[in-house]
Amino acid sequence: MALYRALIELADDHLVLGHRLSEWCGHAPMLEEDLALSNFALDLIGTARSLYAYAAEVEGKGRTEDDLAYLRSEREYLNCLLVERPNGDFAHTMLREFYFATFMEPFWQAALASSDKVIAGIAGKAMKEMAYHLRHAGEWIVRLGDGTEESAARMQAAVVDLHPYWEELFSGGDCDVLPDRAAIRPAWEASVKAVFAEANLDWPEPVYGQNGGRDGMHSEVLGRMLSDMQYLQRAHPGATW
Amino acid sequence: MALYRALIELADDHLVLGHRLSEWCGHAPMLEEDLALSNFALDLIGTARSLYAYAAEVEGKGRTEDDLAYLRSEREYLNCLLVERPNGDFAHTMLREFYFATFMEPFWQAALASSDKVIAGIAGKAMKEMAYHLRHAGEWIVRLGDGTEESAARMQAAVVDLHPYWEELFSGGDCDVLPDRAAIRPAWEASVKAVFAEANLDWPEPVYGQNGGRDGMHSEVLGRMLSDMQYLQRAHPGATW
Amino acid sequence: EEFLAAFQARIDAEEKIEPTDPMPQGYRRTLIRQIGQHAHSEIVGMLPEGNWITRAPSLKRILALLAKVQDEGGHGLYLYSAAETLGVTREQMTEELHAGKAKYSSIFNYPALSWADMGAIGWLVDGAAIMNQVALCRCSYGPYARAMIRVCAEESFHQRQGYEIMLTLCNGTKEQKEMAQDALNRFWWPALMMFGPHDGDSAHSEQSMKWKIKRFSNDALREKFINATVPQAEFLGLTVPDPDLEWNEEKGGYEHGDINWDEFWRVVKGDGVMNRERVQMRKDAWDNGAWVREAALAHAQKRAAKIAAE
Amino acid sequence: EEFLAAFQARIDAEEKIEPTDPMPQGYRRTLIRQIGQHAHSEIVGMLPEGNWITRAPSLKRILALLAKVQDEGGHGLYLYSAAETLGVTREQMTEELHAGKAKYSSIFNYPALSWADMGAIGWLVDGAAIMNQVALCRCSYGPYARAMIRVCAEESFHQRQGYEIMLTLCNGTKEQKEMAQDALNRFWWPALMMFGPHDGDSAHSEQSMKWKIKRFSNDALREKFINATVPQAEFLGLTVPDPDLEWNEEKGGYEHGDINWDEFWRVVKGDGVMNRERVQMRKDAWDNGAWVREAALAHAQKRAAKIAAE
Repeated sequence: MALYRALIELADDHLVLGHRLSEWCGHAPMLEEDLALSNFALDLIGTARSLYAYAAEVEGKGRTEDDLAYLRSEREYLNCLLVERPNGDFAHTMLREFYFATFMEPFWQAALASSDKVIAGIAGKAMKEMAYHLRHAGEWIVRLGDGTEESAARMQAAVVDLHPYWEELFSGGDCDVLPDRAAIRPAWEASVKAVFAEANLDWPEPVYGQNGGRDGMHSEVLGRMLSDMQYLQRAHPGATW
Repeated sequence: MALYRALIELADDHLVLGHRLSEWCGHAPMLEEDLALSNFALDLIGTARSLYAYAAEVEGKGRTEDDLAYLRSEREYLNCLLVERPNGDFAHTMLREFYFATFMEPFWQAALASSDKVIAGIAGKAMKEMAYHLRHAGEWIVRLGDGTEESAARMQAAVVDLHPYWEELFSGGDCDVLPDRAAIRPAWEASVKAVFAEANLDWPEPVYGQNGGRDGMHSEVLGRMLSDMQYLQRAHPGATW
Repeated sequence: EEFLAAFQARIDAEEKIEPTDPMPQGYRRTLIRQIGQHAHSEIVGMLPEGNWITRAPSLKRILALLAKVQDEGGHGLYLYSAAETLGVTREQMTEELHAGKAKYSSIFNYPALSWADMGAIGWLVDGAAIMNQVALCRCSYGPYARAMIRVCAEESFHQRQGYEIMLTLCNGTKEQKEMAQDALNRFWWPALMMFGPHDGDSAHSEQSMKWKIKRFSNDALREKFINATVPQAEFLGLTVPDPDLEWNEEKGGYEHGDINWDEFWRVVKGDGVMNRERVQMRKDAWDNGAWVREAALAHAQKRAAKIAAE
Repeated sequence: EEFLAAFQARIDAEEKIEPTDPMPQGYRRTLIRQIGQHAHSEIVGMLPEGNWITRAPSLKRILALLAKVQDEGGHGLYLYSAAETLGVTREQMTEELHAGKAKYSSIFNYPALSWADMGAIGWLVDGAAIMNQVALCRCSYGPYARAMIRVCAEESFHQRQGYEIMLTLCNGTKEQKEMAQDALNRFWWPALMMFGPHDGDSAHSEQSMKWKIKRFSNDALREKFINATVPQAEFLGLTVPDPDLEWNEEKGGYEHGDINWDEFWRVVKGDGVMNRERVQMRKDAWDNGAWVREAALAHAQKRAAKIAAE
């Protein structure tokens, strides 16, 4: 079950983050970003779907991808806390995406070599998507960090607000056929700091890293997200959509 | 079924408005208003409960008050659109309450004389509560309308924003044992305009009155409110809480 | 006079008018208004469906709906670009939308109240839009016609997707089928109104037909839509909410009941259930995003200055 | 010196100290800090439960929860008033809370993740609070003691209500019972931490005991709580998440396992899951309400001026 658990962690990360991004739909600062943010959401939820489908197969109890997404409670969701953070302003959203993609891109890169062919297959597609997210979000970090006084202040505020949440990316269930998450950390820190330097952003002093997501211990925002997302499935048990 | 329907309309008005007010909990401009707003919510949801209980009895199909509140869909909710309007700022919330209470207070007053003893009983309690809501909200209308420049502007903006929604208060199912809603309109307009005069607020030009609530045709905000409210009941069908 | 005649001759010869070609002021104005409205409709049209993305009932449906709404944003982009070839900026058009001066399709002032509306909007609203848009693929203004060709291909995919949602609901539980019927009840008449007033009452129609901005009359397109859609409703096992709907053997098409034009004009003029909220949402998005757009501009300038200095 | 001795004599004689009585600076400061913290705890404590009011699963539960949260607001009011008798304003105390200078009970930095938490918070958190508060009813400072008497009556009602929620869940479906066990698992240790550090590590304890601001030691109250609560958990059929918990026949009470004081201090210092959000929410409410408070003041002044002019 180590593989099942690791797949669920990853799938939940992708679904929750994709859901957050989809909340932007129609509300972005410019039309181009409406398209980019829905693109991000599409990629993430698409990957989540593949991961849930594979998790369901690995579990072997006849559950479907939708059962896993729609019929687990908040306490059964294993996403890290970073991805459930509210959208905040555009700076917060882009930073959250940047942190996530800076982790996932090398993760999938490494997963290409997995002995598990399904995982290698998912990785091939996801890696390219994450490289795009990383580039697009990274460009915004620089633009906003080195834009106007207001945008620099907002970008730096986002950095401070999300500082307790990035460490948890490197935690989670080990399993043979998936890359070691902790091993990615040095490269992650180096990449992030390089972009911060370009963006004139300060890397804050260390703080206590919030975690608990991998044990289903979330903050209060996830429950509301799930009640929204799962409502129809819950209101019509067993229906096909 | 005219009585059942009329009771549901009233119950939905009270529950939805009470739910909106309960969203303020812990977020009011001062502690005293946190208490006042939860008081309003308590009164309204309390009355809703009595009305649902009686509606369930009148219907005679063995449904309970909670079945009526938690297991009807958005399209089955018959509240007027005014009560589902989002809280907006404190001026919007107080004006919505003021409009509602200025209608309900004389309504319950008239219902005291109902030949239906259950209704007369509900009216006796509700009338006093509404008189308090009316007074408290009315005082805020005056305070904000005749306070600072900012508060006057916000209060007037609330008046404009809610202008399409008050007329629907006077619509809804007729039935023998409940007061005629339309008959209350002249007194309502006179009371509201008197308070507006004291508050230096302008009564806007007539606009097309939005309605449809009594036919279950709502705006998009009610669905989200219900998915939040009903989630647990929907997720655990048949459980007792 | 001479110029107008020469222009009309080009139109009559089915030549495409291109951005740098001379054109009458009225032609330009009409197109700017129409393409702008069309672009705004795509953008505002993202909102009712956007309202259900986070509540879509399966992963597959989330993805399909997201992709659809994204396509609408893309259509908005092509269309703003087409309008810009006529000498108006996207910013100007956006401001007119926010000021309530520019219109958009009235259908988006109706609320999306249930999941079935995602079906009905795709099936009926996109279906009606396609009728108009297919005709516009042959519009005399080149950039508009070309934008429409791209749009049409995607729209017909959306329409099938919407119909498939309806089909799934109609094959589902009793509640699901009721949801589907209810959505049809609410969207049928507004969809018919999408074609605009009857030909006799349509303000700009005649000149637009002459200029081949418009190629079919409102009523003709509406009938075509009805004839295509009624059998689809029957296949779903749903009832079209028009007691006067009747097959007319002679003309080989349906006769429909009276359209409530009071409602149509009321909603056009701003008094639909959702008009205020739709415009407010767009305005809020724009205003809340101002600092982002300013930062992007400031950064680009800094960058250009740096490159110039090197 | 003489004054301090005389003051201590009054305390020892169980006389109540009243606002206008002379009192040592340290006594005043300690009380201001403690009553302020206590008031803030009531106010911040509204938030985790407020998070579930709109999702409470029956009308009866909505009403009970609303009433409970309202009571907490009321307690906050009494307590701020009691603190104000010592020469500090509610505004000052509020600003200290928002600046992160004033503390509040750490328990409210844990999230309320399920409906069962509404049970666990009432049962355990209010239960632990009562242990402290009953003792405070005999506190040497009159206004605080009297506020506590009012508070205690309501708190014990809340505690019973919370227990009743747990009981309903434990008699319910398998999922409901799991929800209850999970809530107990998450709130047990934080509830034990509510009594503060072990007696040996408690900074202000000794002087507070002497001044009869505090009447029982942290550990004594904690044990009393455990002894009262463990049988209640057994009655519910739930397992207290402490493998080292053991009945000690000799002392007639339970021995408990080690408390994670690192976690305690971390959360006290601001690094619990919800610290940032709790304070931010209070700050936002305060800031967003500034215009309302200003308007109320401006209106009152206008009114007073009008009356004076008449």
